[in-house]
Amino acid sequence: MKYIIAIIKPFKLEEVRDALGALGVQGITVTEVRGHGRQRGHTEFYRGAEYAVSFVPKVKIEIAVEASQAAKVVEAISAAAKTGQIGDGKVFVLPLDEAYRVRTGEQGVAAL
Amino acid sequence: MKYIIAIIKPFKLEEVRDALGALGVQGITVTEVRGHGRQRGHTEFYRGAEYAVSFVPKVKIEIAVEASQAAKVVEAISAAAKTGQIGDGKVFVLPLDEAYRVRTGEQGVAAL
Amino acid sequence: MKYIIAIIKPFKLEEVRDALGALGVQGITVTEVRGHGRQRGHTEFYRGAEYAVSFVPKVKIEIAVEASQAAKVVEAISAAAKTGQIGDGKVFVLPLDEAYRVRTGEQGVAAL
Amino acid sequence: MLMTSQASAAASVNKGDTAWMLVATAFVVMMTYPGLALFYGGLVRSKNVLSVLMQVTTCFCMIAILWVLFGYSLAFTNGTGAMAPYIGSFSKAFLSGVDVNSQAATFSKETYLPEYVYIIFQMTFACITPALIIGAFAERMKFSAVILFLFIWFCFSYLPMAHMVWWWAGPDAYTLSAANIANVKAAVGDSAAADFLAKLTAAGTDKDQIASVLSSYSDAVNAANGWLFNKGALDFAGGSVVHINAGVAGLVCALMLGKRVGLNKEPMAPHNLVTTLIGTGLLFVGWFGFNAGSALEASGGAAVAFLNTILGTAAAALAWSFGEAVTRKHASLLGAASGAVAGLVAITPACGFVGPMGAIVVGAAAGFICLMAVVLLKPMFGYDDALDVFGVHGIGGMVGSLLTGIFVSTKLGGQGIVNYLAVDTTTSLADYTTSGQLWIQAQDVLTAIILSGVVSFIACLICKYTVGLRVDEQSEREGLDISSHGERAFN
Amino acid sequence: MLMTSQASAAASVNKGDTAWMLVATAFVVMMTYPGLALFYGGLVRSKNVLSVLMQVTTCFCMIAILWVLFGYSLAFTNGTGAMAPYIGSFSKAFLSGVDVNSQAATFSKETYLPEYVYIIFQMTFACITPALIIGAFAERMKFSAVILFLFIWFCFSYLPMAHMVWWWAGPDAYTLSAANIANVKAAVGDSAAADFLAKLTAAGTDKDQIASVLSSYSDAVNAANGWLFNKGALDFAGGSVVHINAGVAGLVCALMLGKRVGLNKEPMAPHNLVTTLIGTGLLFVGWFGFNAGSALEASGGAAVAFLNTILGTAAAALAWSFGEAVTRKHASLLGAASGAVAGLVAITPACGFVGPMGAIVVGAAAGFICLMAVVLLKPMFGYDDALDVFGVHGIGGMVGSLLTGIFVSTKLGGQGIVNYLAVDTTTSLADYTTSGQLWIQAQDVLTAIILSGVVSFIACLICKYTVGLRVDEQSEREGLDISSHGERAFN
Amino acid sequence: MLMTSQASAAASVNKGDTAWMLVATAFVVMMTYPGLALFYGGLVRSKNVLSVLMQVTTCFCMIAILWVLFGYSLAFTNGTGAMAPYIGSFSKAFLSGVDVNSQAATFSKETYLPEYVYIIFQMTFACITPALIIGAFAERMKFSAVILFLFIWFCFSYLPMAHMVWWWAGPDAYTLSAANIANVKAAVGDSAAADFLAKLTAAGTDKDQIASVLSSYSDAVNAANGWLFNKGALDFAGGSVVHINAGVAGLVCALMLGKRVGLNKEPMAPHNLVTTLIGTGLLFVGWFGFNAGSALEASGGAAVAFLNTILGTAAAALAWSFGEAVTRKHASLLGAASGAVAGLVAITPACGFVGPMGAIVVGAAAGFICLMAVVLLKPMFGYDDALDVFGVHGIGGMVGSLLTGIFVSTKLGGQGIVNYLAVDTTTSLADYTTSGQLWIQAQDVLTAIILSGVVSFIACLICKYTVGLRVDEQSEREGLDISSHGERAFN
Ligand SMILES: Nc1ncnc2c1ncn2[C@@H]1O[C@H](COP(=O)(O)OP(=O)(O)O)[C@@H](O)[C@H]1O
Ligand SMILES: Nc1ncnc2c1ncn2[C@@H]1O[C@H](COP(=O)(O)OP(=O)(O)O)[C@@H](O)[C@H]1O
Ligand SMILES: Nc1ncnc2c1ncn2[C@@H]1O[C@H](COP(=O)(O)OP(=O)(O)O)[C@@H](O)[C@H]1O
Repeated sequence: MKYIIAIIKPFKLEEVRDALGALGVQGITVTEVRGHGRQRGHTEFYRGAEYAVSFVPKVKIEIAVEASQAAKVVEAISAAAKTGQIGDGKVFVLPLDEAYRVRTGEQGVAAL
Repeated sequence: MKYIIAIIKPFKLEEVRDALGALGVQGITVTEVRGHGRQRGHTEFYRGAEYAVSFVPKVKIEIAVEASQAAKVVEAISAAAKTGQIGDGKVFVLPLDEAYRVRTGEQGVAAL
Repeated sequence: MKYIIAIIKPFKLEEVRDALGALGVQGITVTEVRGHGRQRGHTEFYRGAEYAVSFVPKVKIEIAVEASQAAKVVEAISAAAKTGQIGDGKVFVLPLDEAYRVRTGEQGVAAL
Repeated sequence: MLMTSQASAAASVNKGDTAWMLVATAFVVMMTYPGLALFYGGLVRSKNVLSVLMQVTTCFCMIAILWVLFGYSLAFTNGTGAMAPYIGSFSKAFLSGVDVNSQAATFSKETYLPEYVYIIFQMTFACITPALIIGAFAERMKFSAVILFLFIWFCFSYLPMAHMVWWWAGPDAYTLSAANIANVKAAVGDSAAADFLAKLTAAGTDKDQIASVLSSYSDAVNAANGWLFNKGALDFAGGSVVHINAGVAGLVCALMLGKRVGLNKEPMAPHNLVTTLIGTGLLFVGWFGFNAGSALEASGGAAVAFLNTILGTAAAALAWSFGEAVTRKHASLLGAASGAVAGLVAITPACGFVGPMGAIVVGAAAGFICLMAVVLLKPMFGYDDALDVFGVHGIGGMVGSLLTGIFVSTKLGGQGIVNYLAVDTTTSLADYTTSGQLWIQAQDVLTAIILSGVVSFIACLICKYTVGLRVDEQSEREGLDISSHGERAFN
Repeated sequence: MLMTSQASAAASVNKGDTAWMLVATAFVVMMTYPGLALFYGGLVRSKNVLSVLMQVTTCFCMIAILWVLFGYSLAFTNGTGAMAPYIGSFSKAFLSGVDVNSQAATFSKETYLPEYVYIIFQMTFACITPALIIGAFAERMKFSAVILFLFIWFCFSYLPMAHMVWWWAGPDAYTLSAANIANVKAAVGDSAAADFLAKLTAAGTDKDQIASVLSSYSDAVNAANGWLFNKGALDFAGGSVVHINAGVAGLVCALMLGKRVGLNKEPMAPHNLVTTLIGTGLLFVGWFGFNAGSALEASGGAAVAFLNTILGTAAAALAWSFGEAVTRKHASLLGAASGAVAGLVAITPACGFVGPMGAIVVGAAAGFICLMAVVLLKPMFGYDDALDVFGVHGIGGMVGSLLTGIFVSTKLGGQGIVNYLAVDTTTSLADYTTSGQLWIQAQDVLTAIILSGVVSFIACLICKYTVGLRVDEQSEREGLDISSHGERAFN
Repeated sequence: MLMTSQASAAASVNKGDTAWMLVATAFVVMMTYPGLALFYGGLVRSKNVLSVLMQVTTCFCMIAILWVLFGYSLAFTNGTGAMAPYIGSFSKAFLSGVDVNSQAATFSKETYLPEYVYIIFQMTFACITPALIIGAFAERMKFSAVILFLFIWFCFSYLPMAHMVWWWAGPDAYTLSAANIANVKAAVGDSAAADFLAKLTAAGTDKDQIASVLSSYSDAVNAANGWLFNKGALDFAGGSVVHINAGVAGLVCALMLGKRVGLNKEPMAPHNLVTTLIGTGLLFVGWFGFNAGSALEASGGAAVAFLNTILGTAAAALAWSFGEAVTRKHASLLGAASGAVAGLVAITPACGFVGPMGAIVVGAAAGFICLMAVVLLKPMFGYDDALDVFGVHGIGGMVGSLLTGIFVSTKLGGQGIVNYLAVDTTTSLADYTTSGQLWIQAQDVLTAIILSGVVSFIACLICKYTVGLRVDEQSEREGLDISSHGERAFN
């Protein structure tokens, strides 16, 4: 099994979720994060103080999938999240040893 | 070592923490997340606009443990987080290569 | 490739980012989390109710790096995040199978 | 207050009074909305904040309408027969007979307000009182049950209490003379008026006979006054009518509803104390309208009520903070805010009667006692009065009502007691004794406790067996904002 | 209102009136700032909240300055020549000639306010009206375009509307007598004044001739009144001048700007409904100054306007909630708040004219109709009126303006219509018919729609071809707070 | 103001004045609470917001109590001996001798307020001034040190300043006549009063002798006036007493405490600018009570102060925004809000003295100069005045105080200067020169700077060596909400 972590632009979340839904992937966990990368932040000014804010709001998506599905999921995310502009984000694939569903106690692929 | 990621219902956090405490697991990192799965969200209505909100508030717990402890930890979380109703959540176990404690520079199992 | 997860004290974020910048690491994803460990929380009191709050605000940093760079990155984070006092945090290194850049479709190390 | 559409020639409306009372009314609106809504809203968990705001909003709107339909009439007109001391009549239902020239009496002879001013001022009291109860059953009661409960409670607990404590014929009604015929008629009816005047003429210059006529006339006027008003109960701006009344209702609701799911297991800390602070501030400011407005005139009397309101509040906030600092090592903002509200509550019945130093004592006492009530009583009896309506309003109201009976004494710097039931209302009551007045105050307090307790209990039962009292556990966990109102506060 | 620096001897200023109007002015300031700013601010997404607050702030400040430079003069002085019924003159530009002793007429004979009081009271109306429009183009308009648009719209839509509906010579101007010479001169000019007085003297005791002189004098006075005022249009506190005017401007802006990026694709739920509730509450409280202040006196008339404001609001909030409960199963807080504002809008033109029961009907109607407008009209025509300025203020204003024509009738409990254009302004108009008055109200409504529509359209075009209307997509996505103002609300 | 329990027969209290002053008082309460608390609260980091709110709350409560214990008496009674021009006496400590019939003088002859009204109005000034200082030492000072510092500063800097600038005998005191004996006695004492009256009688009709008696009588009355009042310093509502006084205290505290941990390293952006906006709005509205209330009457004079307050604020907000737009490319909301407060501060001493156009100039100047002070001064001298108390209140107060001396001139549209120290207080001062008045204003400013500087320095030292000034670094990092008050704002 694989654990896929994707960092995307916030306003692309709904499209990505729909794309994953189309693939039959239902389980997703979403976190609001801030990202630092090539995309530049902005400058903020509060009375006397000026701050260069280098972090940009992003959304992190986590999805545990069967290893065989991983490529398709990565592709679906990439396609849906793409605007072609800097800051579109990353998709990371990590190995996943085991998965459990709390409610039923199911294990492995059945738990996803 | 293993890196355990669990997604649970927010009101179960205290019980899960107590269960882990009982096992001697002290180190936990907690994030507020939103989840999408079998558990359905709800519909919100703001004047003219109606939104189907498909994400449900969840809590994500991350715990790095000795590989040998992993099973016990998973079990403790599962037991404590269980309500038997849809949306109880998942536990994922990932391989963990290395761990460091910043304060002391300790490494590996000693750092957990 | 490696996926590095570090839990640090919030006010150390800027210093850690600078340290990583100095190493040439640009891509970082940051999440606000709450941690439970040796560092004790505090007690809060709201009218009749007293709560022992055992979670402390922390910042989680995630960085995907080339395997060869991992050690340097861990060291840089450790050095920058250290205050020497309890609660300084942890650095975890996980294996990373694959990485993609959404905008360009680049893959592997090139995508980091 | 006596209302008379045909005020006597001598009656005059001062635009300064009218200006002040218009503003006082707006201030009391601000207390409820947004003041109280925010004070309560900040104290619940974020998933329930809109439900609290919505309950306050709906309560305010519903009561405002009911007030003009029949509420004002039942509270502030003469009742009929044996019920007269307890409730008014429907004679001004739909505000019939009231127009822009109608006048309402104040506490001063020949000083009137436009009746519409008095109607709106009292309306705001009627609106805030039921809204106070919402804090007790917050986070778990069905919205339909909230509406039904508040409707019943308003009709059967608020209106009678207001009538019993505040309704009287007004000072000019006590002047038996042909020139004052309009007021006399309004007070005792047309035929009795003619009768009394005839007797007075017949009495000629015989002092004893005159005294006897005047005394039987006073009795006739008093017959339709509120029961507790006639007893001499002192409640300047609503210690028993508003706060004890609401506080006891809150306690009964908390007991009938049971505890919130997860209480003492999950953290239930206030979701936003800044919101609560905004509410506290607006309550404080609005309360000047509530308390100093209850003087019904722009006068030195209003100013002393205002001053006492500041002092009572300040002393209570400091007392609560001090209590916390001693027992918990920290003085918290929530503590100071709670103390401020406790002080405002306690000074409410007292503000026009006590002196500044008395106000400081009343406030300090309320601060300490309410802190103890909140910290000790709730765990001891195990009820879940979510936002401490009983602990702050119920207990605070009792402290204030009883201490009013003590600190009204001119020996303690108080303003003394005016005998409103006499022909000459400028004299202060000769036979004041602290113990006597305390007993009168206690009767006032007990009446509120019993009436509100019984009405609340029955109203809860009615809700339980009709629309149901509580939402189901799943809805409570999800939060009432989404489950009952389909929206979230923060996005 | 007639302004006369040299008020006649009989004229008197009552400090009670002054006190009330000072407070009413402060209340209307509070409606805009922070009331409206918060009401709107809570409804946008968190990345745009500061931009809304900043637009309201800048609008308020700019208009306040423009008001003393020329706005007040153009709205509230006699104009010249054929334009007189439509716009005033620059005679009081820079408030020249006004000092602390200058007086402004009210609706009652020989009752005046310090002119500075009238200036600040009307200033607050001028400030809030353009600010209302901000809700329509929120989240996407360039800051420079906002400023330019509001500047143009204020000059060419607000000022003429205020003049046409509210400007008249004041009651004392209609008294043709030597004793009242100052007012007569102010109304018709020095030489005409002498002329009319001479004719009156010449008429001797001949009733017909006197009547003819008085009638031609009235005509002369009326010649400089606002066009719609002379028609008898009823707009107590600004149904057409304020709400329809702003609502139509909002609609035009929404159409000209186009939809927000992501509309109907991304969730655009209000970022903080507690903020919106605070705004609603402060709008509600402030509106008492707006509506009851428009009586210009601390009187029973102000009190009935106050009462009607509460009742209209309450009825509308309940109606909207009821509508939602029926159609969506949930009554939401945002619904109740929207209903409350719709009720406030609709009762604005009506509050001094209708009776309490009429106010409840006006409010309930506004609650239902505005709910339908917001839910049905917007999707039907596909414009993106972000915060429903047209749906609530435009439609609500129309409902209120038209229903005022019906419920003003004394048969329906209304206050009846006073004939201000006659010598004796205490008489009510004999020839009132519902259909006749409705037609007058309709003309008032149509005038506002056409004037504001045309001015807004042209103003948008001017902005488009000078500073540009919209920010670029990237800035809109990032949020106007950062892209236009360089700051974030929450850190 | 002269207080006289036994006011002369001619003295009259107008209920319109009373109504206005009651409301003005409530408004000033609202400025502090919740206004200032929110303004400051939104600007700190979220971990310190409750500490700021708690400091403001406790400050308000403590000073309110101190005010009735001795504060009012020390500020607003005649002092004794050589100290008389600098501080009052304890003669009204515990408000002894004041009752609901006591009266306080205004600026108009024979026009009085109930003394309780004057006490509460001035109380609110005393409460807000120390609270302003809190912004300077926010986020790092020990709670116990805050309380101790504010206590000392209130006693030794606020009370003398208020006495020196505002205390005088009132206009009626200058009328030497048997009919006015009560006022004469109150002003110069019983025996001197008899003496002067005897001399006046002795003078008969000899004009020179009369003039000489009157002049020596005036001198006797003036002897107990405040030092700066006698000089003719103009401070309508508290430029030096309130703002410079507080601003300088803030600067001293910032210097004594040192910088916050992490300053210029970690981001310290305001945690919630919407909260700050709410505070700004409530400050703005409340300030009308502060400024227009300082007229002490509901009059055209109050209205012009009100108007000037709006204009000064608007001009300053626009000026600050414009300055930011030019230097930083963005006009920010925080900038506009800061400008608004700077304008409010600067117009405070000026509002009753300048004309509308003068107000715009004063506001615009304050907007620009305070922006520069905040952006340039702080980095230049390196002190950490966390919320710019010195930059906005100190500098803004100086700008306003000095410009008042210029724009009071009738040649610049100002109201001119009244000679209150003469028998006929309706005459304006003949010998006004801009440079002369500027020098008087400068003395006023310098007095505030020196007095507050010295007192603050000593008070800080006392705190340092008793309870300690700062919390430890760990507590500061954790945030004062938890470390000092045991609670968190947001859950
Ligand atoms: N090596 C990395 N490790 C973790 N997160 C990363 C890494 N590189 C980029 N990110 C995340 O992806 C986001 C987008 O990256 P950025 O470099 O701005 O754009 P792009 O991927 O289009 O070049 C960043 O804001 C950050 O959150
Ligand atoms: N494959 C997955 N990858 C990541 N998170 C998941 C996955 N499946 C479920 N989750 C998380 O677990 C939560 C519970 O899952 P859900 O399907 O609603 O209930 P259940 O586990 O009881 O069937 C989801 O809200 C989501 O946060
Ligand atoms: N085993 C673990 N798994 C996940 N997170 C951990 C673990 N141990 C510690 N942490 C995180 O690291 C933070 C610091 O740990 P703590 O034990 O308080 O201090 P220290 O590392 O200095 O001993 C914790 O608050 C928690 O967020």
